[in-house]
Amino acid sequence: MSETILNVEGLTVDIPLGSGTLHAVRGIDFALKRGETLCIVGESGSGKSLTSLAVMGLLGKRIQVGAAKLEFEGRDLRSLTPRQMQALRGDRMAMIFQEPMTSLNPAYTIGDQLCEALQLHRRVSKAEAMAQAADLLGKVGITAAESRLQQYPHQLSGGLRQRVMIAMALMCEPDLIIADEPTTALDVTIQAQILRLLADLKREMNLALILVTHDLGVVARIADKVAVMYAGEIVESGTAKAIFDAPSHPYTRGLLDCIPVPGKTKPGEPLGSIPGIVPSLVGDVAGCAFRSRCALANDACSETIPKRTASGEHMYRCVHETLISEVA
Amino acid sequence: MANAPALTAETIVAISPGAMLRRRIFGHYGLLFGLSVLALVVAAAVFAPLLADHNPYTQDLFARMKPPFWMAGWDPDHLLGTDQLGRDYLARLLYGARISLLIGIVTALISGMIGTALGVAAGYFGGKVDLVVTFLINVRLAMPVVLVALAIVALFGGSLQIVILVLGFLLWDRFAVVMRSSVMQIRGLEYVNAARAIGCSTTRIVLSEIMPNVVNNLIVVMTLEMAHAILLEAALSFLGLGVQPPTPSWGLMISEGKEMMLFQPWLITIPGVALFLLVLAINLLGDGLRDVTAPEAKG
Amino acid sequence: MSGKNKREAVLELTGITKTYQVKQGMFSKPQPLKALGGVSLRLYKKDVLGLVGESGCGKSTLAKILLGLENPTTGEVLVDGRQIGPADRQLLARRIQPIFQDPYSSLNPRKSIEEIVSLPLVVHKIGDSVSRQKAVTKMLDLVGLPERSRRGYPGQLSGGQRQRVAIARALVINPEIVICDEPTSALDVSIQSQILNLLADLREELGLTYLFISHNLAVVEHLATRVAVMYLGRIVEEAPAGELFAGPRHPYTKALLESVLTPDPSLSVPDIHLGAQYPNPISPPTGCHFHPRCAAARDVCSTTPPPHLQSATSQVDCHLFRKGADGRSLVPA
Amino acid sequence: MLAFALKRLGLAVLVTFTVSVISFSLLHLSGDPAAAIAGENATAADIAAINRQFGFDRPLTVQYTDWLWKALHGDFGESYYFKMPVADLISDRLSITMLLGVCSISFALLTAVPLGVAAAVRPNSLIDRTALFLSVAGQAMPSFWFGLIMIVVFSIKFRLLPPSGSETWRHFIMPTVVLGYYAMPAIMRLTRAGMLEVLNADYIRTARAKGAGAGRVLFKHALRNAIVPVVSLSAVQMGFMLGGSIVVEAIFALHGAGYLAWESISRHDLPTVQALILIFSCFYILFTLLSDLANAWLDPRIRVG
Amino acid sequence: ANKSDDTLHTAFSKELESVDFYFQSAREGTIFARQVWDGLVYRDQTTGDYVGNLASSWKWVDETTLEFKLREGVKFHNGEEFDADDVVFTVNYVVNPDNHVTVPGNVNWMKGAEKVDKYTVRITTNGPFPAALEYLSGLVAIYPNDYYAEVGPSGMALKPVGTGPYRVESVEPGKHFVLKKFDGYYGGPKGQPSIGTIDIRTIPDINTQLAELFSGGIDMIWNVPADQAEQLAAMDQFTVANESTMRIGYITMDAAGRGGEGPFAKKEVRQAIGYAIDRQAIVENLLKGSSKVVNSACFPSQFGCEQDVETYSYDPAKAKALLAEAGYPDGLTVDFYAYRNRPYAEAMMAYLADVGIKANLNYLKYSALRDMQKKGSAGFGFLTWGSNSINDVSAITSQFFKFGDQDFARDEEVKTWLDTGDKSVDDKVRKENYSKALKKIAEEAYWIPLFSYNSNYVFSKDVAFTPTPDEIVRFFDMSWK
Ligand SMILES: Nc1ncnc2c1ncn2[C@@H]1O[C@H](COP(=O)(O)OP(=O)(O)OP(=O)(O)O)[C@@H](O)[C@H]1O
Ligand SMILES: Nc1ncnc2c1ncn2[C@@H]1O[C@H](COP(=O)(O)OP(=O)(O)OP(=O)(O)O)[C@@H](O)[C@H]1O
Ligand SMILES: [Mg+2]
Ligand SMILES: [Mg+2]
Repeated sequence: MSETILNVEGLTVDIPLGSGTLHAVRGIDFALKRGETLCIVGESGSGKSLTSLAVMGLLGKRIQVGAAKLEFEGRDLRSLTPRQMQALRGDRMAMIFQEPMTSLNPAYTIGDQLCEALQLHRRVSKAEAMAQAADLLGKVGITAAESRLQQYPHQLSGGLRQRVMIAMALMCEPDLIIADEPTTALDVTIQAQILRLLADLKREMNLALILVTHDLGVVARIADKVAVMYAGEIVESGTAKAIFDAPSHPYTRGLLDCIPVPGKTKPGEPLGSIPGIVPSLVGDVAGCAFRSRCALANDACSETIPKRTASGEHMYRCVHETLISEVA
Repeated sequence: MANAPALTAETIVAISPGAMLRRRIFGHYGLLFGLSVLALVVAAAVFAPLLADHNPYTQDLFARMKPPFWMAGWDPDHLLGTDQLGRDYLARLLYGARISLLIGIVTALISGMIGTALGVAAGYFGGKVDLVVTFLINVRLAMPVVLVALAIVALFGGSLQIVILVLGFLLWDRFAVVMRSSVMQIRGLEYVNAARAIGCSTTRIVLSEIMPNVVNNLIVVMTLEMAHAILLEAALSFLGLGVQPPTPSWGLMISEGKEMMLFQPWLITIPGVALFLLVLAINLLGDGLRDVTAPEAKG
Repeated sequence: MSGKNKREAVLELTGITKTYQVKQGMFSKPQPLKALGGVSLRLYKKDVLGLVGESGCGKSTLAKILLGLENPTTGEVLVDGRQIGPADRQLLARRIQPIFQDPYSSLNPRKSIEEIVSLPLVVHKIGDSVSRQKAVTKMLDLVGLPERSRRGYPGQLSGGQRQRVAIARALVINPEIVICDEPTSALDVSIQSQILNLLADLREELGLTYLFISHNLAVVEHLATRVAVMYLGRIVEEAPAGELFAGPRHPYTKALLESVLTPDPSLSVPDIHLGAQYPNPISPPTGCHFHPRCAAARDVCSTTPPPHLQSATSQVDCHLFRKGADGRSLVPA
Repeated sequence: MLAFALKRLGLAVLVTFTVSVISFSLLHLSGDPAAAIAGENATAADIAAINRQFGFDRPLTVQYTDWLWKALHGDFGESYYFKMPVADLISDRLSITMLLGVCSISFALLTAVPLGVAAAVRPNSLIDRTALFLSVAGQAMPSFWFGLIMIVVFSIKFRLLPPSGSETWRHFIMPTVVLGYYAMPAIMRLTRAGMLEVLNADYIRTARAKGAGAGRVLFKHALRNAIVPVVSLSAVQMGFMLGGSIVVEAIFALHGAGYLAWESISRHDLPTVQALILIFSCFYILFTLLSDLANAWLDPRIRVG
Repeated sequence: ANKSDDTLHTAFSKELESVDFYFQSAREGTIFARQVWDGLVYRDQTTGDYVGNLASSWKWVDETTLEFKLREGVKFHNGEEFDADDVVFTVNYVVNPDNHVTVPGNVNWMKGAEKVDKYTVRITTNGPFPAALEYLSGLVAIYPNDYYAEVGPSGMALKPVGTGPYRVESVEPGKHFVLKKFDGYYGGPKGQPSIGTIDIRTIPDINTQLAELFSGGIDMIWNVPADQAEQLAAMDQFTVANESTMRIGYITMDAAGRGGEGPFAKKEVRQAIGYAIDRQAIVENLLKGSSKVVNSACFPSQFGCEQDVETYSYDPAKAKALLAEAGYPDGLTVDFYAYRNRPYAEAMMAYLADVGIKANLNYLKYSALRDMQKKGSAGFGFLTWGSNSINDVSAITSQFFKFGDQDFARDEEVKTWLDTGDKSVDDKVRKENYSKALKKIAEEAYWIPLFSYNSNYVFSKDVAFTPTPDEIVRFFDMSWK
């Protein structure tokens, strides 16, 4: 239970652009144990997807990934050859994407695509693979699995496709699943079902789960640990309870104020808001990226920002120490 | 707020679309090459009377097929030599630029108008109109162009006007196809719905909401069809059913020179290379324009 | 229906249906798809009617019909009790304006912000160029955009700013009704809250009436005064916001409410007792469209369409209810 | 499915019918073909006799209906020039053109598709630039000029290939290359564009996330989807090629249908020209139909509703 | 493919519509026919005399009846024996209008033929026809009656059978013909053939023909344009032979105003055109070879071709003066039609432009041009006529000055003279009348005759061949060196 599956330190992702280098992910750390759910939350463009793709080794050659430490089950991913990495992908670590509509190959049946995931890594016959696929489809709540295997993606609804994606990720019984906004494109009712399914499966199979999302509601309900990303950095991280009960970074606090919460926010009352937009990360970036939108910003914010500990594992990056009470 | 400069470049991006486009154009070598060659040809066409010191129609039967300057026995009076009737090849080449450009431009305009009208109507109105236009496009595509062009030219006798008209009335299909699909695409966008909800008339929506957004596609197709028309005219001339002599069309020059190509290869090489370069330039320009105006190139 | 506090319905829909002919594969025949199956709704002055429902249930279709972008197959649209025909497009446009979901495709990229915002004035021939400029300035100020952005182009704006431009364009001719089709679902929460605040302020300031379409119940609860819940082309429940959130009647409304994930770490993911499959609108289920997914379904649900039940303030279409003895309340059947 | 096929067929028939009406009226506008039949040394009396013999003095509509009725029975009349049934004449020539067309499209596909894939895999690389240059240059190269140059180089300079005729497979090499080169750029570009798009598609990322290798991703997952529009384009190109083979057939003295058509036009051999235009359009339509079927096989979204 | 396997490879530049001689109209067809069939008489190219071919002797029975004694022991390629029945059948078949031969004018001067005995036939003509022997020598090939009756023109087009020096091995219509030496050939004036196989392909493009020649795929081509022939001669790799042909070029003008009253109704304008064009320069620089300027409206060697006629030598000043006189001091603009030798037409246009006549070229296919002329338009143009290689002036004047559709002069007097000449069997009467007609034609400048054509024959050094002025390639005269 306490075995650390993934350990990331100082992960950076740099994208060379015509006008300079985009420092899309700027030195982030996180670690994950078996059976844990880590939620990475942040606004659009904050680098969540790049982080997960970097871990999977799915970023193109053009994009530079750097890390002080990038360990998966004790193996240093940085030293693996592309072929070794390929053997790991889909087998020990699997990924689920945001768009169930476009994430399945329209030219092949569900069955073919599920089997492929298994046959790429295990010497099994097609029939065995099919059996496994049918079994897993049942597990993710798809009835009449046998006939579904013969169908093509376009014949399924979004919710079903996302279940297929989950089943595909589970084909080799991986240790880590990274789900990049798996429910964003789905209806609320389906979203709840899928999240529930993921949570159940994680528990059942004792997986490590990284869930990328921008929905704080989702985070609160499912996460063990939370990492709040802003402009390529983790500005605050900790257990879900700590983050939601005592948000310490001005950005996290801002975010929580923004969302109307039934029962809590009064209908008609103005919501909190964060003015401005995310700054460009092209070229050298110094200081706190949030300071252009932060009500508390001062000169110190353009200096190096210290990493502070609020309590236990709860960390945040800010020049201000425990502002919580003052600002409120 | 004391923010480092790197972080203040935000909210409203400083760079204007015009400047962006300019930057992209100057970074696109193909486009630059195409543009400069085309500019050269246009200059040659416009200033042909100044650049050529011979009349392209004056023949001298006693000075036939003089070689160009890089070959032995060339005549300083005729830099690019003379043709089978002793006409100055440089003069013909320069005046020929006018013909090729004229054919390209007018054909593209005629077919562009037909194709755009049909394509926009089909794309915007959809339904029955679309069915009819699609049918017309199918009929047009099912007609073998070269054959039909040959038949018509054979029927009316070749002349510049007829070649242009025939090509103009045959080459509209790509315009229609491209316009149809791009208008359909734009039509589904919400700003068109917004314009309709505002109460804009159909004309206004088509002209001021849709057209500006498909005009780049139109220009790209236009350049490609220009090149296509120039090549087709050359092919028709090659088959003896194009522009009529003594018009100095490049296609015709190749066709006239081809008889001697095994012995005096430069007779077809010179207009051939000119034709190749012009068409290449127009194609590169078209491709370049597509690249720099493509939405995915933005940002 | 005439409530006791006689409020005027600025917009009324009666029995609107909309059928599309859709082709599935290339080789199949077009089949009728009933996007709307008889929708009757009223929009009262200064109300915010929230319309929620799953993807594909017909929300946008309804919005399009109200905006005159589509013609209903059957049914009527009444504005101030007067029927609206295709000829009244201009008139309709002056009173009803849209704000769309996608801020990226809702602005013409080739036009400057000024041109976009002043377009309605130009089309309706309101004022001269000077007064139009003034109106644009005023609108930009109202929606919180800097004056200098008027010469900018949509490509230079962020999503939130674009949505502000769209709002400015919708409001510049002083419409009474604004149809907001998921105006914030493409935006980040930090931007969403700004837009929601703006919409609320403008409503106060200008006395606007909104039809607010969303699938985010939290947002709807925050903004709406009345809520209509749509399922597969039909309104299954409609009630004042407070009433609906406090006591949802229809099982589908209940499921929707249950699936709202509040940021409360002490709760876990709810277990929604709802079938996973959203039905195919081309061949909808018999009886009550919702019965295959309904945990409380009875035999009658699969055979007979549910009754249309109205109380003083709300309506619901469900076999699980019946009219109360007083004829004005609804009680479980 | 059957209803669809019938509708599709009906449309095809309507298209060919329209094409035939257009071509018939166009051709018959060219006036009296009798002079053409009579030849260079004919007298006025000869011509008058021919006019009567072939019924050119009848109204156009009558001539058309007559022609259509016979054509529906497989009788395209007799060639004015060769004095033999057009159907026989064409079936003989068509085989050469078809062979040339098939060779050319295969050549085009076999070169353009791999090039397009390679270019898409490494955008802006040397391969991509070369392929792009080849395609732009190809589009700018007049095919008659290209053919002539091929002859100069391969037949005269190196004496590798016969410059004309259709006796052996070696005779088909140059015509195939010249004609195929004409279709190559478009196919190459479409393959490249399609691959670029498909390679950015989410399901490609899915395949890679599964641990599929580069080759598998490329050929099993990407190409299968990217090739769908290429199939349609190839059909269109193939149709164009048959019609556009005139120049190539003239240069390489291949006595195919394209060359026959051209000669027939100048000979005012109307039954042959009409039949050829009709047959070319039928082929075009046939190819597009076939490509639709191929696409339905490739793309289940089309196949199963 | 050459001397080593005794096969001569050559090319036609035109698709032959049929190899049945009577159902085609091309020069290539005539060439083909000469190898495969024989006529009754044969004209010796060197002496110009008529000698017996399938006939051994003949005599005029009366003005309209010719009697032939036939050669005995001649066999057709299929073994059928040649006799009077074959002649009777062939003549009666081709003169029957129901059989629609392609060029009726070639044969419809005959009324029919009748058998006198197995080896004697009589051919009757429709009125006196002095050129009968010339026509018989070139335009009437004798077919095997049994075979032709059985297979008809279409069969003959696929499997031709004749008595000639070569038999047909294979025919791919319009594309490819293979001839084999006929071992049973009786000889006659054509003599026994020497080369074993003649392989003829149709290659339309002169460049392709040349390419084949260079790459050794072909041993012989003809009708090679002058410039290319000059270059080839300089290369010393092939034999280039030049021979004049009976084809002449001319400018026709609408003197009769068939296309409406125009400038050409004025004699001065017509003459001005004659003076404006430097025909000598065109001949020297463009046609070259054995081409000559012609002044009379016929080919000089043709019987009755009067040479002593008004000539128009190059004199642009005079042309301008004449134009001014005619009321066109500032020149005029006209449509100019042509169908072959575009450079020649262009050269003429340039000369015309020099004297102020702006000629707009309409370059049409022959058929289209003929079509227009039939309707009376296209009255001003550069055309040519080859007289079907008939060495008699009637072969050209009948076509152009006897009120046919190509007659834009419509001169009654000329027509009367020509009719008299055509109908007479007295050579003196004929000469006299043709002379009058041709003189008037020249004097009135109804036509501007331009030049005679020539043909260049290019063949490999292995081949021995002497071309003849009738533009007919005789493979049976060729041999390997
Ligand atoms: N291939 C790429 N080329 C250039 N820029 C990229 C690329 N991929 C991502 N980016 C940029 O990197 C930044 C981070 O992207 P990322 O996809 O990780 O964001 P995200 O947090 O997942 O956002 P979202 O919620 O929208 O998915 C963004 O600004 C994005 O524009
Ligand atoms: N133009 C059209 N042609 C055919 N079918 C259509 C058309 N527009 C909408 N539909 C169908 O009508 C149904 C209702 O669509 P609508 O867009 O109104 O749904 P929605 O509730 O707005 O969904 P979302 O939340 O995804 O926007 C859907 O099944 C849709 O596929
Ligand atoms: Mg992402
Ligand atoms: Mg919608």
